[in-house]
Amino acid sequence: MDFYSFLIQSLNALQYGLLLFLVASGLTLVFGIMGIINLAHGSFYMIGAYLAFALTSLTGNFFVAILLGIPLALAFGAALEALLFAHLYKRDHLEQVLLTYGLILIFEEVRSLLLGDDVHGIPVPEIFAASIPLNDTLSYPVYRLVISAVCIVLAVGLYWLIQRTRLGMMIRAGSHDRDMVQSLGIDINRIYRTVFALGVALAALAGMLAAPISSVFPGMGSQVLIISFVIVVIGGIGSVWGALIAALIIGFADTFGKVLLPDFAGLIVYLVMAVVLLWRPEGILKKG
Amino acid sequence: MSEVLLEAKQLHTYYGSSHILHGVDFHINKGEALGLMGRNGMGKTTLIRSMMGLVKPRHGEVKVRGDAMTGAPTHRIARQGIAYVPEGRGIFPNLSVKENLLMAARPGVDGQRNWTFERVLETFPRLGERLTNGGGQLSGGEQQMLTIGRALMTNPDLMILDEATEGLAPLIAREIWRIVREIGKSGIATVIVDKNHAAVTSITHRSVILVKGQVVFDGDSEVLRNNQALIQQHLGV
Amino acid sequence: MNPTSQRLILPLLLAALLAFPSFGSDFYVELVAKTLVLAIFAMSLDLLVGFTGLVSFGHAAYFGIAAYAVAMITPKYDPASLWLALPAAIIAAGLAAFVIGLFVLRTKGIYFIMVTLAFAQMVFFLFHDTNLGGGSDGVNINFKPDAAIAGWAPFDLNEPGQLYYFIVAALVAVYGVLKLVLRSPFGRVLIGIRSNEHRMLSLGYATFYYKLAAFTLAGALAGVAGFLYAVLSGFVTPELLAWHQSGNVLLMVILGGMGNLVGAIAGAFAFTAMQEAFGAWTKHWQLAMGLAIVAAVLFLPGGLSAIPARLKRAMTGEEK
Amino acid sequence: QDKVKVGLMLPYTGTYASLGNAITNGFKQFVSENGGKLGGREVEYFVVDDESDPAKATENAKKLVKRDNVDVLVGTVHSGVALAMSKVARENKTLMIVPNAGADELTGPLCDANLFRTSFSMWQPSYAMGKVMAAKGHKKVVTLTWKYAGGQQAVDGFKEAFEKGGGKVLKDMTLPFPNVEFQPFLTEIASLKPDAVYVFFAGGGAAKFAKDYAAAGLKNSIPLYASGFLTDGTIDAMGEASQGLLTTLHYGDGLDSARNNAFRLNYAKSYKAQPDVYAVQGYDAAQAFNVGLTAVKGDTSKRAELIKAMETAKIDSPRGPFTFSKAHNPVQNIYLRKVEGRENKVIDTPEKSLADPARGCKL
Amino acid sequence: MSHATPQREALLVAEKLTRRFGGLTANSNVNLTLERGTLHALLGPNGAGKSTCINMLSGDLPPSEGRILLGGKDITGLSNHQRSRVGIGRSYQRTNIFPKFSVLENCRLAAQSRRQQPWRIVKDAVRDPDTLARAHAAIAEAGLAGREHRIAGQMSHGEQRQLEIAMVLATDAQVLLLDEPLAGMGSDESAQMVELLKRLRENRAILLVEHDMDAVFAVADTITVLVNGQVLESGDPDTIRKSPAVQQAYLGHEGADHV
Ligand SMILES: Nc1ncnc2c1ncn2[C@@H]1O[C@H](COP(=O)(O)OP(=O)(O)OP(=O)(O)O)[C@@H](O)[C@H]1O
Ligand SMILES: Nc1ncnc2c1ncn2[C@@H]1O[C@H](COP(=O)(O)OP(=O)(O)OP(=O)(O)O)[C@@H](O)[C@H]1O
Ligand SMILES: [Mg+2]
Ligand SMILES: [Mg+2]
Repeated sequence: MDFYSFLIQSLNALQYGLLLFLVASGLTLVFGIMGIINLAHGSFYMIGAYLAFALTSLTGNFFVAILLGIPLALAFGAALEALLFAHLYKRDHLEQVLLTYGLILIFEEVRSLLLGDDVHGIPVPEIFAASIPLNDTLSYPVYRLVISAVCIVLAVGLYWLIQRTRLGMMIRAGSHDRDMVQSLGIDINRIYRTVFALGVALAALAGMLAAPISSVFPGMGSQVLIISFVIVVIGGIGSVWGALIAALIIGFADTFGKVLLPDFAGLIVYLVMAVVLLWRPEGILKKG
Repeated sequence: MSEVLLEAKQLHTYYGSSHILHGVDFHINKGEALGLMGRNGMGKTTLIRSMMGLVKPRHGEVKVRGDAMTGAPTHRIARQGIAYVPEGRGIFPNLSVKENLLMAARPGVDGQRNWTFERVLETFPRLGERLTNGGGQLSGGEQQMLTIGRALMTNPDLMILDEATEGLAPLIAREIWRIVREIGKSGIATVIVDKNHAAVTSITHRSVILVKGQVVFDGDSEVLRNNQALIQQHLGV
Repeated sequence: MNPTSQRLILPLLLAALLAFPSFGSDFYVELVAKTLVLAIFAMSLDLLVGFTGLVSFGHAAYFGIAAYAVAMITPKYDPASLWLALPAAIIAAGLAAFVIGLFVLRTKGIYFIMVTLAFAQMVFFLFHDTNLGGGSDGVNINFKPDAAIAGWAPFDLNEPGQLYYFIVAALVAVYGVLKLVLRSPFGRVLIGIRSNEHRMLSLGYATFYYKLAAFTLAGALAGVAGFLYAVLSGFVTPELLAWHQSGNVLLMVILGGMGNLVGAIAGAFAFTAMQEAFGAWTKHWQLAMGLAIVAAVLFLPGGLSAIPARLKRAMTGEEK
Repeated sequence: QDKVKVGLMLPYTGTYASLGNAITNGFKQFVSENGGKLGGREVEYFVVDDESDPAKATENAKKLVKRDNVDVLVGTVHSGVALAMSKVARENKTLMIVPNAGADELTGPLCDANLFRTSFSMWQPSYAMGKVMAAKGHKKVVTLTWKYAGGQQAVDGFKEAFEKGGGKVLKDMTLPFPNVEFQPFLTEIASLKPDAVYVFFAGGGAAKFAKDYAAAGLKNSIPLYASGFLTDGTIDAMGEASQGLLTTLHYGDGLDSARNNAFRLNYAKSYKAQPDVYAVQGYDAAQAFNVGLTAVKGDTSKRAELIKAMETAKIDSPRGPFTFSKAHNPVQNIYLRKVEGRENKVIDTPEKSLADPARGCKL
Repeated sequence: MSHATPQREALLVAEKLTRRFGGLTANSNVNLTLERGTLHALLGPNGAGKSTCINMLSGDLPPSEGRILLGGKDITGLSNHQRSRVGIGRSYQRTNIFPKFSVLENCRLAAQSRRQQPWRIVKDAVRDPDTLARAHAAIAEAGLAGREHRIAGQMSHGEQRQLEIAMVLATDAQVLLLDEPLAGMGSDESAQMVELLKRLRENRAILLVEHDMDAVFAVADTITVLVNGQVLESGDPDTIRKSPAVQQAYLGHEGADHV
């Protein structure tokens, strides 16, 4: 690999890593902080993408679709929490696994009933449709850069929310001892509802933003599910920076794995995870 | 002065099928210091948890400032100016000392902000030295200070201290008693559960003794302190 | 379930299983056989999840490795000997669990869940992306293993009826082994580890070795299931080791109620029954199944095995 | 006479759900055009969702074969599932018709008297594409596909013809199925600077690939060719990126024949949707079975005659008439199509009546 | 307070134990000798490093420096379960039990750890008379007789503290490291516990961390006072009680009563 293509591949890896972080960001909240093992996270991503598709076809404008989609996703998340998850906090964590597995099935089928099983696309919004030429044959889509920028903003925002705000402290406290938080006069239920809704909205937002480049198709949720978990765990559960670093590591491992060791490309991500966790059994950055 | 802050009437509480509280009547007035005593397993903690809404009593009534709040969510009860320092501490190990304190900060019911972060650190200088440590990394006694400090951050009108001096060095324990007394003087009511009867009876106005989920004594602490037979019988010394 | 009612119900269930082939059609006999295989698989996982507190999200790896062992040991145009293939499959699975266990048991909690997943995925891709076992298309096992010992065949696995009873026998054997293990001092230690591993350490138990032994045993028992599955279906694909498979068996265990062997069996039955019933009923069976699962979680805390206790409570009129 | 039992084992959930539905629709359309009957008998359907999961394939197939005792097993989309199904069918001597799965083996080493395919073999469209690209004068080509049997076979077929035509493959690239992060490969392509690129992708991944290819600026500098699945059912999702793409397949939307026009009209009426190649394959599965069944007057016990009739039949498909090869794979035209608007317009027929070589088949 | 002992054999010796947590030195150069037949109390303000010291002796924490000898043998490298097997038992300051098990099972597991036979999987664990007897004895000694079948997690705080002690007893350790065993216990139970400690020390070496001074002065043969991780003073109870340094750092002024 010559230096120039190495450089471009690194750029690809960086960008892919950031995209993965975008998908995993909602999971950092819901799984990493609240401790809910949410297998339906991928479905929220899928729902976001389909929302973007449905709303874009309805309104004709991608940005309007996002502006409408976010409150919808928030409301959806809050409703789910109130109806289902709120009843499970005191139960064994594994029962959440069962619940969210059921939800995956429901969401996929409902999607199929409402919107069919076709593959759809959303055009990249006009103003970001350009590409930046890199060499004589290759150019780099501006929209991908926009997504990267959003990722970085999100990472900073999440870090700030979790580590620097009182809300973040309450969430973390609640994941450890709900009764105690309540005894301090804090309505943990409302906080959890908010945070869960936020997590759903983040996943959906990731789906919406990714829709123009990844297209919208059945099963897109399950593709990102496992990798999101991998990222949150490698990074160290509860750590936003950890997740970001992990996403970048996976981005690089995957990108260069595909090019250099195509026969083992599928294995590499998991090899990386195993190695990282054996080296640091609590992830790259521990809690905190 | 004799406005009732927190009141329980004929409380019956069960854990599953075991009947723990058998019709307990209990109240605490504004500004009052009250000792709640009894041997291990007599139901002191259960009474407190029932009043805080952490367990649902099967019969009976809980009133806060005269309003019925039986079975109300804990945070609503706490928001009426009641701070609870549970036995076994309940610090958040995944939060730093500073975060443990800050997350609880809240003005009191009347909007008073007597207890600030700075004042808590003044009261417990040891905590100031360990601000960035995780709560789980503190020594046992430091954790105890942290929970008390955290409760004070909510600027309560009533502090419930369940075994607050457990694991504290004599000097610090004395310091805690001093603070409790001071808290009392500043108008905050206190319910104190502690095995050190001498200390409890000497700083409280009133004492309540529970035996097997029933109130067997409710009266002046002075009286109790001077009645060694009663202490012997119900608390065993 | 309390011990006395179990003592009553279990023989009844076993009798029902034994009698079933006389009533059910071929197809259902085979379906029940498959479910029993999954039940063995689920019980082996329950040893880890329900009793030792080790939530493995990669248990399908050992199931699949055993299945592949059968496929590889079976010559293309001849049957393999049962007495070679069965131990080989169990040992392959147990050995894989032992080696993987050496690594994964260094982590805890959610990290453990994910590292077991990682190793299982590696095994999956090993079979999926290389030509080790026919790649992504899988391999056919053209002949079921031959039970003959020196020319004398006690039974014939090609006979669906006999294969069925062979599987029932395996189920009983695995159940028996697990029961023995769980009531032995060794089993008590596992249960203690689930409750409070740190205290077990300070009481003087080298918990790592206990966990490793449990992990290996669970892998080997999953190997029994994998072996039976391969024999029953005659077709082995990498999908057998995919994370969905690990997920499904975990769901069976949770649905049945963790830490209860009969629960694991019930979970396997409930899971296949739902798939069958809803699949036959509507094209949108996954919707029905999803709703059923959500309802089960909300209204059946503790899973299926908690039902008897709940019934009893309801009858004696006691509230929680 | 009893109803004839048709077992449909197709994906109704998951990534391939829309394909399964289209095949089902096509099949049922023929039956209703035929007066609701096949071979003069009423039809009863037995439907199983195979979820495109090979691990469940054997059991699902047994459900239809053993539980429901179907007279014909129709399925499926996923090649791995179809291979497992064919094993069950062979063991139980059940007639089976494959309405999509293109795995070469089905009409190669695993061919069987009872097994017919009304779709294609992987080899067919890709072989034709190899010829087309060689003819266009491309000398150096890079291939890219998912690493699974289907993709591999497509690339092999392509190479066979392309190298025969004097071309050279610079590099074969694969990525794990169903991974859709193509960026590193696009970079690799840009640095290799081939004359053209040949790919095999389908479904959601196909749409994303075409979009990424265009967005990377490669579409204008290095022409992209593919097997027709790239642009079947995905044109909408690709948007602008689809325009002008050249693919080869045994069907094209704009195939202008009376037969096809009638078929499309009917389909649109019944299902309020445009038919695609999958619908055609399902339709032809019903047609082929009808031919056999009619020949024996609905008496399925005369299996040998039924098969004989199918083997010698000329199926009047919307794609143009085809016959079955010795190995029971369609001998059919392969069209070169170009995406224009929302259609795969047929612009040429590079292979007329192309038969799969059926390597390894002993029929 | 001193009492006659047949042999004063040094069982556990800690030499220059040091433990650092980042910038904090929780123990520095702590020397301790635990003799069979004596009870050695370790006192100090909160955060002085007493639990840290116990953690190093029990193997829960590796020391940064220093070594630990048991009966003359260096055991610094042994992990916590290995130390338990060679006869060092400990209780925890924060209750550390099996909350879902019965009191009996808690103690039975502790007793079983002395006779681990993991390979004998056909044996029924609860039918081992030896182990059972030891468990019952420990329960009785800790004052929990009659409550064998209570679920540990459903007992009151004080009862759980008693169970904590019962479990150490069931392991039949030669060296007992007790981290605030009296905390949370009522006066009755405390008094019983003091009696128990007196009995236990007959043929064992005990290290006791405790803030209950009445109890400490009632049973301790030797006292070491730790402040900021360093040994401030060490000696017999009378010397310690009278030491101005100790009074200032830890005890406060005697006679200030309890308040
Ligand atoms: N979660 C629970 N489930 C079942 N029983 C419980 C539970 N918690 C406490 N109990 C029982 O209720 C009784 C009263 O317990 P409680 O904790 O109120 O006692 P206490 O007076 O606070 O004792 P202590 O001084 O030891 O803290 C005890 O017998 C105890 O075993
Ligand atoms: N894991 C840790 N990481 C960082 N600091 C720690 C850790 N464990 C203990 N410390 C600190 O070391 C000091 C000594 O703690 P230790 O628990 O030994 O005190 P102690 O003497 O037992 O006090 P107490 O009487 O309050 O239980 C404390 O300041 C504590 O905050
Ligand atoms: Mg209590
Ligand atoms: Mg301590």
